[in-house]
Parts: sequence; structure tokens; C-alpha cells
Amino acid sequence: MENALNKQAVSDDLMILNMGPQHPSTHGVIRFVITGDGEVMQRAVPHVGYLHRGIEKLAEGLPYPSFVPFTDRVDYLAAMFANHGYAMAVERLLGIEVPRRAEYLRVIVSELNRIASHLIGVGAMAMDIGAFTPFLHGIREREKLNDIIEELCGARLTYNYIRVGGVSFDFPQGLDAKIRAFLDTFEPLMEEFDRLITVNEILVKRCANVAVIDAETAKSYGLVGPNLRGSGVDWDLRRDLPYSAYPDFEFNVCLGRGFRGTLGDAYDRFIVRVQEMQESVKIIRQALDGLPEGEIKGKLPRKLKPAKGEAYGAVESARGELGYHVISDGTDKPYRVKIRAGSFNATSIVEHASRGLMIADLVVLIASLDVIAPEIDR
Amino acid sequence: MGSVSTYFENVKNAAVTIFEGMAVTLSWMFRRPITIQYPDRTPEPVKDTLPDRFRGILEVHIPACTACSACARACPIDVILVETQKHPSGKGRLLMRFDIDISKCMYCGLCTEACPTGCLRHTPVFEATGRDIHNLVVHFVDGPVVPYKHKKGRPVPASPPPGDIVQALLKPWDAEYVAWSPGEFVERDAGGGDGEKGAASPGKVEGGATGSGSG
Amino acid sequence: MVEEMNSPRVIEAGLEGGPGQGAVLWGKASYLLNLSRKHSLWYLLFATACCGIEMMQTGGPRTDLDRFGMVFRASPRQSDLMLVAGTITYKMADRVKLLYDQMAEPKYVIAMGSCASCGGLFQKSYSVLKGVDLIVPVDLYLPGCPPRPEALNDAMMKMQDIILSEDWRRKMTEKTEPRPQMGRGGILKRA
Amino acid sequence: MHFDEIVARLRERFGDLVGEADEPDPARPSLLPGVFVRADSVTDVCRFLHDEPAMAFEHLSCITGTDFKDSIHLAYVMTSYVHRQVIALKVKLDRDDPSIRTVEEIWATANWNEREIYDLLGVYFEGHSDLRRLLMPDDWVGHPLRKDYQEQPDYHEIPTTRENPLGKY
Repeated sequence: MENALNKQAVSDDLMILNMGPQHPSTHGVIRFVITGDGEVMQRAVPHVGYLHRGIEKLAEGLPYPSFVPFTDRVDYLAAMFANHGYAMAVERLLGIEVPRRAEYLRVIVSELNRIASHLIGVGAMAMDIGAFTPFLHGIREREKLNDIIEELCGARLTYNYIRVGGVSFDFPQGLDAKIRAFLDTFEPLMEEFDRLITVNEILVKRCANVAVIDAETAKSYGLVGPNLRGSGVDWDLRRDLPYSAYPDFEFNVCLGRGFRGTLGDAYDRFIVRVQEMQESVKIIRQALDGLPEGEIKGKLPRKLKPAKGEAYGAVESARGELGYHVISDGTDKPYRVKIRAGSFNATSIVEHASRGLMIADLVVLIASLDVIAPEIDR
Repeated sequence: MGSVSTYFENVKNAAVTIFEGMAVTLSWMFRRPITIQYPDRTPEPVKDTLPDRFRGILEVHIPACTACSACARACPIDVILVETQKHPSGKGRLLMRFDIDISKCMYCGLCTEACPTGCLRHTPVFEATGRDIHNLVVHFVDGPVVPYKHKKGRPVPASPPPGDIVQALLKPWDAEYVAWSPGEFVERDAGGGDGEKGAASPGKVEGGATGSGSG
Repeated sequence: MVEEMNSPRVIEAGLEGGPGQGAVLWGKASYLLNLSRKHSLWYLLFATACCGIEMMQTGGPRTDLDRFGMVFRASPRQSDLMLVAGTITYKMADRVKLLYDQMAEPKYVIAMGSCASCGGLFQKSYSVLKGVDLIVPVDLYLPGCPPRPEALNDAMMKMQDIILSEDWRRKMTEKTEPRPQMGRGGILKRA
Repeated sequence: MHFDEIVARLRERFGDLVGEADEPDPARPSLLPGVFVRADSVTDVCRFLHDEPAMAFEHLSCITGTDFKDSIHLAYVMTSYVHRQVIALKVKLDRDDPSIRTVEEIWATANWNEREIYDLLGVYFEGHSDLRRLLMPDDWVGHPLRKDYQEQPDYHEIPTTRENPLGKY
């Protein structure tokens, strides 16, 4: 492939430009080899694996519960989902029920995490386009969320909170009120954020009609989450393959709808994230109101030894379907854990979607897909 | 005609949205900043503002440690080393070493959940930068000690406030690495390790351990 | 400050050609140089994994690093300090070395977090570099997974202490080799 | 459509090519149901599952490659947006010379998934447009997810081990 690329470059006088792996706008260590005719790209080929840490192989040597902290590092911007997906897969293998209260707590922390992740997502997108301020606003709000989650589970990024069979801690005294207070201040701040950047003419002009991905292509490339919904496919695991306590809540599934209907462009993906934060606020409020009393951890044997079988646990993470395919051979260690993450597919589409874009728009494309490196490489 | 009006519409939009964005930014000038003046100008030390559950650097309260190695087994990445030996008198065991490699630790909290007496815990200490990575191995036992024997209905020896033990053991950040070697076993009174002795011994053990820390 | 300038450490740093008036003068000049270097420590925005997020948070509004004159630079040519924030894989190791070589002397490295220090929780993994000190010399090791922003802040201040206490000329002529006790990086040998 | 019906439809259409299917486990109702097919029929079966309106598995979640010491299994985990269902299609491959037809033309995402499996397990995909290593460096030796994978002592002269500071005094 690379050879073919080079040959073509020589014959057609194309320019080959390397971007990454250390580049501030690639969102982690990803490398893009851009073949361009001047400023217009023929394609940008992603080269990944610079953060391949072999998490799947490590899982094979660890008992089921001990692997949970490793899943934190699969998606460091929204580690709750990574915990949750794995816990769900193992619970399905074991065939155990999780107490209602634990499910509600899982939903609350997941949605808080979704807000935290999208804040970085939209902030970083604005930063890549050239507006630094929204990123700082995002970071500032994220600090408050980090404080809340730290009070709940003791860590800011790598939570190890959602365990197999339940969650590790109950709400400490007064956290409920703190979350509500945060939500009360967060909603006006979101309006302010919209005024600051979402309707900003420069951002709209920069994102609209850039890197259009139509619904068929999105499905074919296996895009998930906000990227898929930005292309107008109405699919959300929380609603369509309900898990945890999500059937109890009312929320909308946001679809990309720019000013002229769904296009699947960068702005649609941006706006989906902004709206999803507001939906998350709604879900958290409902979950706090309806938080049932009871246990936070199901009854588990001392040593987890699921019988032979395969389970697939998928959650709607901030970056879409985050699935764990866990294969058990009857021992206390998983035989194989396959992690299916949204960013993997989102990066694979870059080669297709970057055709004919300007080089400067590649940054917009990458940022709008909201990819993070460890989800691609694992 | 249409294109001209679109043109001016765009110009107007650009001006209005930029003005709005700038207004938002400017309004933050008159709000309370959230910057904390770490390290010395915070109202109270950052360490004290951290929540109880904060998972900082690990510490062991040795007088309450039963040397059961549950923590070492629970650790997925072998950060904890607990070494025991037979007591010279042939009765019971001796805790020879209790080392934690804080440079490798991932602060997941699995070990503290496994600890039966709660002597292993996360502390609010987070500043442990060092020039030499070998200094980031914390030796909690200076010489062989008799492990604590837990009996039902007896309170576990009271421990100092979290963070004090490990703070004393952490070497200065620019210290040269000095190879660690275990001290001699000091025979205590018979029945050492029961409740009262356990509660009385922390001063002794800690004193010794601190000595090694500074040396 | 005057007291600090007359401290033996500062004067010693300037004792090149024997004790004398000139040495003291040089000592003070060196101190001033170090002082200015210390307060404009620009770090390379080199985020590979989880620690990178905490690094951004540290640069963010709460633990504002700008207070110390530290700003991030995306280009290694403009930075004095490389914060290795996150896991380094073998595929990435060559690039890290390249980035380090591109930085201008005098340069410093902080290994932030467990992965950069010694491989951390991925030490058993087949693809992770077991400590960035195998390929570049590391000045400070910062434990944590990831460390809190305040911990990074603390490490940065210790970095400032190092800068203040050393002679920048000596730092430049010093051989930039990995710490001997940790084995040698192969890339260095090849270069 | 229930999983049993899907298997029945597949058997009706492809006959012997379809192998054993997972029985439902009453104690664990939410396990991933899977059905084995012969390796040489995988493109036809996938095409059928993707195109047939009653199935409409438009979304390939992932391809899981597993080394079962005597053979290598691939599991195509797929989701139907219309029918809200997840199933796995499995194939068994020879471990010494694993090779299978690509499904890239059905789901474009298979391209990268297959590259990953080629990289980590050494399965060859016939007809793949761009079969290179995806995650590991190009000069890497071996396929890490194989159960008998041996780590090299060094990579580009960087040692792959580190002494454990806990091991010595």
C-alpha cells in the first residue's frame, strides 16, 4: 500500500505529508500520511498502533475481577463506560442480577462521565479549529465533575468504580446535593457555551459541509454513537438494546440536524454531542429522583468461575458502542477478551472521508469523530 | 440580489456571533476564578481538601498487619512484596519485609479491599516525585517484626492519621539511592504481637523505619 | 534573595578557575540566568495516554501552570522540558527519542505516571516500553496513575529547583545518557 | 427474528455448510448466541445475513479472533439495527495455515478488523485489499495473541524486560 502510494506520488507529482504521531490535533498518538495535490488531499491514511498496549492479552492472565482497573485505561476520557461494558459482559457470563440501586448508580456516573467526555470532545474540536477559550471552559467544568467522581470513588480518571456484580461504593453523605447543584449551574453554562461557540459563525462555516459521511457509509464502516447519529441513523444502545436501568428513564436520542437537515458533516457530529450533554442532565435528574434503596453489590461467589460460554456486553459510551466479547473456558481467568471500541471504526473511516478535503479540514474531521488513541489501539 | 443579501447576512452573523462570544468571555472577568494557588497560598493544604476515599499513595500500619499477604495476592501487577519467615523460636512467623513500589502502583484500590484489618490504606499523599526511581520503593518494615494476631472482639490497634506513616518514610526528592538492607531482629517480650503490645509497638517500629528513610 | 545569591551552592557553581572575585561574579550571573530559565519553563505538549488528560487539566484553569511561566509548546524545538505523559510503546519509542533529540539543550525530562516511569500496570505487556528511562535520560519520576494535577505541579516546581541549582553550561556538556543502573537504550547506542 | 429461526433459515439456505449452533442456556439468558459455518462459505452467509430484510445485520460490531490451541476461531459479532439483535457467526480455521475469504465488500469496517486479526493472530484473508500489520510495527516478530507467543528479548536493541526493584535488597 505504501509502495503504491509512493509510486503514485512520483508519477502524479503529489505531495506526501506526514502528520503525527506527535501532533496536538491528532488527539493522541495517531499518524496520518497525507497524499495531497497541494492543499487538497487525495487521501489521508491513518497509521495506528502507537498506543497498542496489549490489554486484550493481559486480560488472559488475570482473574475476572482484577481486570476491571485495566479497562479504565481503554477509554480514559470516559472510563466508567469501559468498566460498565466489561462488568456487564462478565455478569452475563455468570448469569447474575445486579441490584437496582447499583444499576441506578451506574447510570448516574455513566452520564456524568458522558458529560465530562463530551466537554473535552467539543472543547478540543473548537481548539483544533482555532478557538482556545471553549476548551478551557470545558476543562473547567470537567474539574467539577472530576471532584464529584473523586468524592464518590477516589480517583479522577481511572475510577475502577463499576465492578462485576455492582459498584464499589455507595454515595457518600451529601453527594446527591452536590450533583444537583452542579447540574443547576451546568445548564446555564451550556447556554452560555452555545452562545460562545455553538452558534458562532466561524465554527459553523468551518464545520458545515465538511467531511460529509452519509448514513450508508456510516453503517458500512461501523460508526457508532454520536458519529453514527450525526449521519442520521437513529440508533442508540441505551434505547434500542436497553441495558442497566435505562428503560426507566425518558430521554431523546439526538440526531444530527444542522441548519439544513441531516447531512452527516462535522457540524452535525458536533451538535449531537452538545445536545447529548443536555440529555444526560435530564437522565441524571431522573435517576437521582428515583434512586432506590438497597444493596449496591450483588451476591457473588468468592472466586468467579463462569461456566463455558461467550458473552457480549455493549454499552453506549461517549464514543458509541463499547463492547466486550468475553469468552470463558470455565476457569477463573477469561480465555479471551475482545474489546470493540468506537474510535477504532471512526479512525478507519478517515481514509474514505478525507478524499477531496483540504488539509486544514482533516483536523476538523478527526476532531469531529472524537477519536482517542487507546480505544483504537487498546 | 439574493447573493448580495446573503453576503451581508453573513457579515452580520459573523459580527454578531463574535461579539456574543467575546461578551461571554469578558463576563468571566467579573466572576470568581477557580484557580487554586497551589502549593502554599491555598486556604488549607490541598492534601486536607481531598475526599476521604481519595486513592493516593499506599501505606501500611505495621502494628496492625497480620502478614497474611492478601494484598499481595489481590494486586494484579505485583506491586506489594510481603516476605515472612519462621520465628527463630520455631513458634509463629516473622514479617521480614513489606515493600510497596509506588512508582509501579496503579492506585486501583483492590489491595485495600482485600486487607482484613484495614491496616493497608490509601492516603491523601500524592507528592512523591523523586530523582531516582529506586527511592520510590517504600520499605515499611525496617527489621523483622512479629505480625499482629487478630482475635475476634478485640479492637485493631489505632493508627495515626492517614498519610503520616508514608510521609515519614518517603525519601527526600533529591536523595541519592542507598541500598536498603533489613535490620536485625530484636527479640521482644514473649507474646509480642498481642493487642496491647501491638498498640504499644508503633513508636518503636516507626522510629526505626523513619531512621532508614532519612538514611 | 541576596542571601540566597550568596549561598555557598551558588558560588560553588561558578568556581571554575579557582576562588576569586570573578568566580563570585560569575556565580551571581549564573544564578540570574538560572532564575530566568526557571521561570520560563516551556514544556512539550506530548500526551500519549491517560496522563495527557491530567497534563491538560494541569495546564487548565484550576491548577494554572501559567502562574509559573510554564506554557505548553507543540514543537520540540521550542520546549525545554519533555513531559512524558503516558504509556510509550515500542512503536512509539523511536519517536520519543527523536523528539528528545530535537529539543534544544539544556533539556529536561519528567516521566509522568507509572507507565512512563517503569511500564506500570502494562509491565507484563508485550508491546509496552518498560520505562522511558531506557531510551532517554529522566530527571524526575512522578508516581501516580495518573498523578493529580497538583502532583504534576509539585514535580514542575522540583524541576525548577533542579534548574536553579545547576550550572547550565555543565548541563549542556553533560553526557545525556540514561541512568546507568537501568540498562542502556539501544537507540542511543546506534546514534 | 429469534435466533433459532435465523439458524433454521441459514440451514434451509446453505444446508451442510452450517454447523452447530449454541443452545440457549436457561440460567444465562443473555449469552451471545453463535452459529458455526464452514470457512469457505463465510462471504455467502454474511452477504445473506446482511442483505436479507428479515435479518438485516447491517452493523458488524467486531470480529473476534481466538486461538484455541488446536484451531483458530473467528467470531463475527453483528448487530441488526432493524430487529435489534446481536448474534455471532463463527468459523473454525486450521491453526497452522489459517486462511479465509475477506468480508470487506459487505462491511467496509471488516478491512481494519481483518488487518488487526492478521496482525495479532496471523490469519490470512484472501482478497483483502490492504493486508498489512495494523497495530504492531512492521518488523515485529510473531503474532502476540496466539497462546504460544514468545516475546523477543529486545526490540530495536531496547530490552523488553526491567528488573523488579522489589526483587532485591
